[in-house]
Amino acid sequence: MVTAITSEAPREPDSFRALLAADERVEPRDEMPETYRRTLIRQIAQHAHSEIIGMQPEGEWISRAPSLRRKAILLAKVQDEAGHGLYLYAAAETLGASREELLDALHTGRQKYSSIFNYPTLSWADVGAIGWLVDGAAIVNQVPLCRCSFGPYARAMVRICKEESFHQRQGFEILHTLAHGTPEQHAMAQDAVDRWWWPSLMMFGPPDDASEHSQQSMAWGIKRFSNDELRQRFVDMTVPQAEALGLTLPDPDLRWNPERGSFDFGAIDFSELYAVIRGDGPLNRQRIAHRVGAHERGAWVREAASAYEAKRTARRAEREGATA
Amino acid sequence: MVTAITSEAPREPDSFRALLAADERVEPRDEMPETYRRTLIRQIAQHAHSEIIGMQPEGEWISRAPSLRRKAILLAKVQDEAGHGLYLYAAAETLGASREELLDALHTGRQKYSSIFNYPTLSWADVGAIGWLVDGAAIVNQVPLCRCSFGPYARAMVRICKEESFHQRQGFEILHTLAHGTPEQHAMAQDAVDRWWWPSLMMFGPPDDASEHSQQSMAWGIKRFSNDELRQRFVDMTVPQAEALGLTLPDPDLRWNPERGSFDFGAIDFSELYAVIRGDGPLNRQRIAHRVGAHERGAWVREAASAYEAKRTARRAEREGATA
Amino acid sequence: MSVSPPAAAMLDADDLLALADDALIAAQRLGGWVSLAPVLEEDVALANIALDQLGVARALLTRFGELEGRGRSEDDLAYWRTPAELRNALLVERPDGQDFGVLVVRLLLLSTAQLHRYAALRSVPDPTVAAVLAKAVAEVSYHRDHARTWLLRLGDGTHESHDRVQRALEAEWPYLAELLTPQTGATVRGQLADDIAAATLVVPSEPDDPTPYAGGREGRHTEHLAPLLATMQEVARAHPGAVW
Amino acid sequence: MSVSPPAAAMLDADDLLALADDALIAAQRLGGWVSLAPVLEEDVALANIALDQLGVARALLTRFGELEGRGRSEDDLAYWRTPAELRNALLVERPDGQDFGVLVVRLLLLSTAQLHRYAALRSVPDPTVAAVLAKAVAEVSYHRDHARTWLLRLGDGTHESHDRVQRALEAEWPYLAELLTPQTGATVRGQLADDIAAATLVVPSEPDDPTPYAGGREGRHTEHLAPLLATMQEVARAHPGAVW
Repeated sequence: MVTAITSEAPREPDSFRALLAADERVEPRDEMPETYRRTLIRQIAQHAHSEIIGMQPEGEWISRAPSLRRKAILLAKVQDEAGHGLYLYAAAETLGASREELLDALHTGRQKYSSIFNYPTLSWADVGAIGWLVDGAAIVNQVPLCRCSFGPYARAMVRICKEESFHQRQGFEILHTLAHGTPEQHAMAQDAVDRWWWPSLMMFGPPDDASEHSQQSMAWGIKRFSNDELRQRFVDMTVPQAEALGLTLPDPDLRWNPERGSFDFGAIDFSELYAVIRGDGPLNRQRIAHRVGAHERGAWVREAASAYEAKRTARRAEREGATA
Repeated sequence: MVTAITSEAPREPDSFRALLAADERVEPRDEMPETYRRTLIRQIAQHAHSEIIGMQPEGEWISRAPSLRRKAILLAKVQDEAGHGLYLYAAAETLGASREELLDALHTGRQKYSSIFNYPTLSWADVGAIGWLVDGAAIVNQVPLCRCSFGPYARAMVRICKEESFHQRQGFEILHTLAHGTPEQHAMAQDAVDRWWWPSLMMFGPPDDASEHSQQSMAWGIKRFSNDELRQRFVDMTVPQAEALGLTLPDPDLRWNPERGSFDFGAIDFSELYAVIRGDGPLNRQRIAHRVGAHERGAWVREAASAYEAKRTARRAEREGATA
Repeated sequence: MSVSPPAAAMLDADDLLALADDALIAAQRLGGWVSLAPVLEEDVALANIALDQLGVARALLTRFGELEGRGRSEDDLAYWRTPAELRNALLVERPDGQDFGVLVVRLLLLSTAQLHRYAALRSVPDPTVAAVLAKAVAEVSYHRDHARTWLLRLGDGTHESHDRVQRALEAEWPYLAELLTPQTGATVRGQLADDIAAATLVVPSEPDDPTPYAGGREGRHTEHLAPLLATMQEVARAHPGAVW
Repeated sequence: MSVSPPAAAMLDADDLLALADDALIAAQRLGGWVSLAPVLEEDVALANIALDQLGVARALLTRFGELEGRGRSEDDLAYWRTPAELRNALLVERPDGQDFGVLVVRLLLLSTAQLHRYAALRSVPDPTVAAVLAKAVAEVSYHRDHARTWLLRLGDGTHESHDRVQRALEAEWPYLAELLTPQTGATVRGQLADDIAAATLVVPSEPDDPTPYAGGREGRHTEHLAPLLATMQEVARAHPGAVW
């Protein structure tokens, strides 16, 4: 793949190069290299899939939220995720990929979603930890995408990032309440953070020296910072928040490095990341089965909607023909 | 139906009349009138259906039984009900009606089950009330059937009655524990008894003057006592038990009548019975849908079992052919 | 949209609780649909409707608690009552078996009944309740439009969808009566009859015996409410006195 | 039936609780099948198996409570622990989607593992535990026969049943490892391989990464355990301190 992209690079249209050079946005009607288009479709689709699969682990807790206020906040959050999915599929559609086709790629495993959703959501505190850590990591990843070279994607990200930072604050608030609640609630919060910390660090992808697609994406203005840069940014942002929560991050090597002006942290067990990414785990199967099940149970509804639309169009045409 | 039976009565075979006159058992190979056979099939099937539909309202509470001991007792009880279903379908099969055909009649609504199972089971105390009152009424109804003229049915009833009286005692014990527990438990027990008392009185069927099939069934030795006689027996048995429980039966007219040596009780609202019997209520639909759903989901399993049996038989025949 | 004219509006504590519990349990069932809708737009719409219902439930439960004067909060009322203490109509507690046709029919019946009930009660003397319901009228009017649009698509869509939604209508229709009052009944039934006809469907006949289709207002519920509440209350009840 | 030879039997409190919780959660799942089996005989058989598993769970929980010395009864342990405090293997907590093929496969894996574990532990010094397990060996041997008979029928039945039970086998197989010990592993896997071959099925390959298929022994469970316990504990927890 890397080779293919490199060998094609010289065939980039001049107009495309000029837009990139001026740091302006590429729009759907602009000329663009086929690999740029395909890379973007893959990335936007994976992002969209992550939003809709990400509804599941939290959605489970809508029914069990321990107060009505929290239930409302969680409902609104999961609704936002569905909305993000919509923006993103729409952005991918401007590149010529239909939502149907992308969903099919998700359902059949040809396209992936973020492997963070293949960890189980075991307690109410997980809803807080997902908001604080997972949405926190997502924001760090996504803020630079608001300046992505492809216009529709960049504009979708602006909207999404605003909502995500809201979600992150709500997650923090859930954990704060638990950490300052009963001893059982505190333990629940600490347990969730213990389980979600390392997976959230892995959300930034493999270390820079092992990252395949990064260079070309940088050149194309799709990616602005390296995986390790973003990961460091997330750690530096999150450690003080953990202190404010009164919770411990499960890394004995975590300490402030005054020379770097950053926190040092322990080595990440990337073998686990690769295992989860391979997507042959039970939760991966469960998430996809849930999605495919809902899609199949809804087939008759989608067929009815199309049939109704077709009838309506036919009737309108008939009426207009009659009055013409 | 009454007319049909009456008009056919004279054609009873002599051997059959002789057995009845001597109060001996009619066995499957004995000659018997077709209407006797059909009446018995209908009654045994309805009884069998009641056992298996009756698994549902209590089965719901196996998962939620509040102690492991109670969970075990309830599991054993519901298992007994499945066993009773088996004995009874087997008794009906001796009359030439296959289980498959009878189940189909249940699933399509051509045959009924006891309408008592169309009342909802709303709390743990209902498990006690069903054991005490519903199984209690069933025993009063069924003890005379142990002397029924048809041998296989009578023998099945002997076994069933023994187990039912065990169930009734367990139901009593559940209510006794609740009635002597916390105020909430006591209230739960009283509420259950309030809801189940009148329906259990209706289990004896319409009053004697409105009962269609009774006369012929009496003559045939299928029925030994009238509906009202059995109902009175149940009331006389149950009122002292209610006192022992410290619970109130919801009938202000209930009082000892020293002249009759029985308890007088209030008028029964049979219009409700008829409404429930008609079986167009939502719980009737739910019970049948549950049953049919399980049956349909199990179709591939039954097909596999038959296919396997057929293959095994074929292989055995082949082996025997080869060695012959 | 035409709604019943405001009349001498009466609302006692029982009515208030009934309205709150209808909305609460409807929100709970709708919340279970998120990530299971037939199209993504519908996940958004159903979450939105659930949020509206939940909002009304919270406001009315809070007000009920204040009027009751026993210091019960919205959460005390939602998480610490037993099934027999809830006052919702049976329609909203029934499981839908993840059948979108059942969902649509039930939402249409509920929102139409709520619309006219809320509209009639906008003029109650209690200013808090009046304000909540005035806002809610606009919301349930949207819910009703949404459900009606789907009823049209399903009723006048394919043969399969027509049959499925007609069956759902037959199953849910008997539960409508419990949501109606003498004041709203005729209007609600009239509007629904129009909607059903427009969707090329048939208004079901009334049940011979309406008894088993009602009882929630007196705390007599179906077997389905206890499991629903057990799920809803699970976390809260595992930590008595905790703040969330 | 050949079982592993008794050896230096070791059983600490954690092991005891793990065995008890496997049986407890298996019984809870099996209990949910009653009235849902494909034939009536199977309703009887499954209830019977559930009763056996429940019996072992009760006896071992009681013994664990005694040894622990904190005064916890079988019911305290069953009804008042949180999901993270349970020690059952993940296999038994997974929902079966009312699929009889899944039920059969899971029962075969569980009962074969239990059979050899129990047999090996009959000689533990604790006479109570030894007696419970000695009786349980006969019971799970019946469970295993029952499951194996069904595996044959389904594997060597129709094309559909063959495919369905093979799929179930693929899905459940990775969870087997958590039920095994160094002492029992080879025997259990050997017997299962024979059963699977006899049923014209194929032994699934091991997962590349076994991590997500285990964790119950350390209290790391799937998302399915909390709802299962919520249902099981609902009534008991609504009445703290009550006697039943």
